Amino acid sequence: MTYLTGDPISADQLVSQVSGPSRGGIATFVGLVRDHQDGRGVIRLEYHAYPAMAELECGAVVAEVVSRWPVSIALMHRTGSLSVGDVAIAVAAAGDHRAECFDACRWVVEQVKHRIPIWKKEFYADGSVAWVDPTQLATPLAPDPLGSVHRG
Amino acid sequence: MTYLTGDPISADQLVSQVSGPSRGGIATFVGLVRDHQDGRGVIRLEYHAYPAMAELECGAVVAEVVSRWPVSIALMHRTGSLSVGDVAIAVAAAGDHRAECFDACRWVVEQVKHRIPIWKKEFYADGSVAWVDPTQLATPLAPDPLGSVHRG
Amino acid sequence: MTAAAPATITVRVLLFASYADLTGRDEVTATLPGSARVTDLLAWVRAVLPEGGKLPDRPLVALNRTHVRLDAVLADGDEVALLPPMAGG
Amino acid sequence: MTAAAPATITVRVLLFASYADLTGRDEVTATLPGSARVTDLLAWVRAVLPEGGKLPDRPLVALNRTHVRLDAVLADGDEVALLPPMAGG
Repeated sequence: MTYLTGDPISADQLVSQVSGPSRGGIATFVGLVRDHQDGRGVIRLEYHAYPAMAELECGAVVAEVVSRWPVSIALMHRTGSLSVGDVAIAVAAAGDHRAECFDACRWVVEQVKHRIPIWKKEFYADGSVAWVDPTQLATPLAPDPLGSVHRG
Repeated sequence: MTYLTGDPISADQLVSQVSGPSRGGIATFVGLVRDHQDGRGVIRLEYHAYPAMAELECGAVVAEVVSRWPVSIALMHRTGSLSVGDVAIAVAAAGDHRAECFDACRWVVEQVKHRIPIWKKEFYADGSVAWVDPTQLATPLAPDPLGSVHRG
Repeated sequence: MTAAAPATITVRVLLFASYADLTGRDEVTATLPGSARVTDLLAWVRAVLPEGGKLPDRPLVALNRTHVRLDAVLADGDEVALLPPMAGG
Repeated sequence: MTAAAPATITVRVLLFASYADLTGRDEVTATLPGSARVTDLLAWVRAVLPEGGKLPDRPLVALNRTHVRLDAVLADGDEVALLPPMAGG
């Protein structure tokens, strides 16, 4: 299974992956690139990943969620350069009942945010750039000091 | 605004209704016709509504949810005859943060289930038919006593 | 604001889903005393409609598309809906 | 199961995101004493890489794609990744 992609993510495709005649509901979450963050204009993002480990950890998250809830799960995370409005992450959870769909979908989104080795670089309208650090406020760097490097 | 439809529901269309460059996430729920209920095979469903009141109540639910959470909401409920796999209800909630998207989406789904004057008639594989009564176990009727009547 | 109640009122009664199946009717017109309440209408429905006596004693009722208590007073031209337990979604 | 530690080991060090920007490197090879632990590798990185001293004292570390404690013992051929705070989704 591949959970990371450099191509645009279709939420529909994830939904169709988990659909089936025995499923009563599908909860979906799509995370989008916003045009603002902490009051600053955002032009675009880059998601960098440690791909080999990120795939393993996504697989572990999916294995854990299906052991905790009776659901089918589809998960995709985008990497590379994204524009405002692009889908960064999509999760679909299909189950018999809505409660387990919502709970499982939300749990996967939370896990991905904190556990998968993926990093987000924000490019602001004022020309500055910062790596997002959820453990503290975003640290602004000088305007794009390294250009548009792609690593990992 | 129209919240009821006799035509197939596209979850994508609801998502596009609530999308926008300032939105960081969209939580969606799609309720589907399952092929089983309480251990019995289900062939199809009919949703009957009190349309004028159902539209008013859906509008009230949407007005209330946007007053409680900073979200945009799209809601559609199908009426008429549905087959297994068809979308019965779709809700999309777009917001800045995932928590409010999930909470608002789930709240709308719960409200619709308990508050909107819509009723569900299940047609079982064994030829029997029952109106779903969430306040008790489904009451089986004689095999399709009234044929495929459509009211209201 | 209230004038004297008329001698009789006519209300439109809507029945849905299992209530419609039970009575074989999805709509009926009732003529009632001028000061009738929802409870009076329910008694009429139970007495007049086939199998009406099998309707619940205290169903959900909407008056002109709004949920009301069973002691709500009716007026001429009202639309009264008898609502089985809802099952949307 | 354990043979005597070799005199030296070579490990592949991966740096990501802000750590890569800081040091200007996303990959480097380190040669360390045979019984080296992650903490020894971190000391090496801080001493050798440009701006390495600005890395956190106790970063998240993955050894062969699995999270480990900083006292984990390294082996020849290991892949050690220094992980900034994650920010997926």
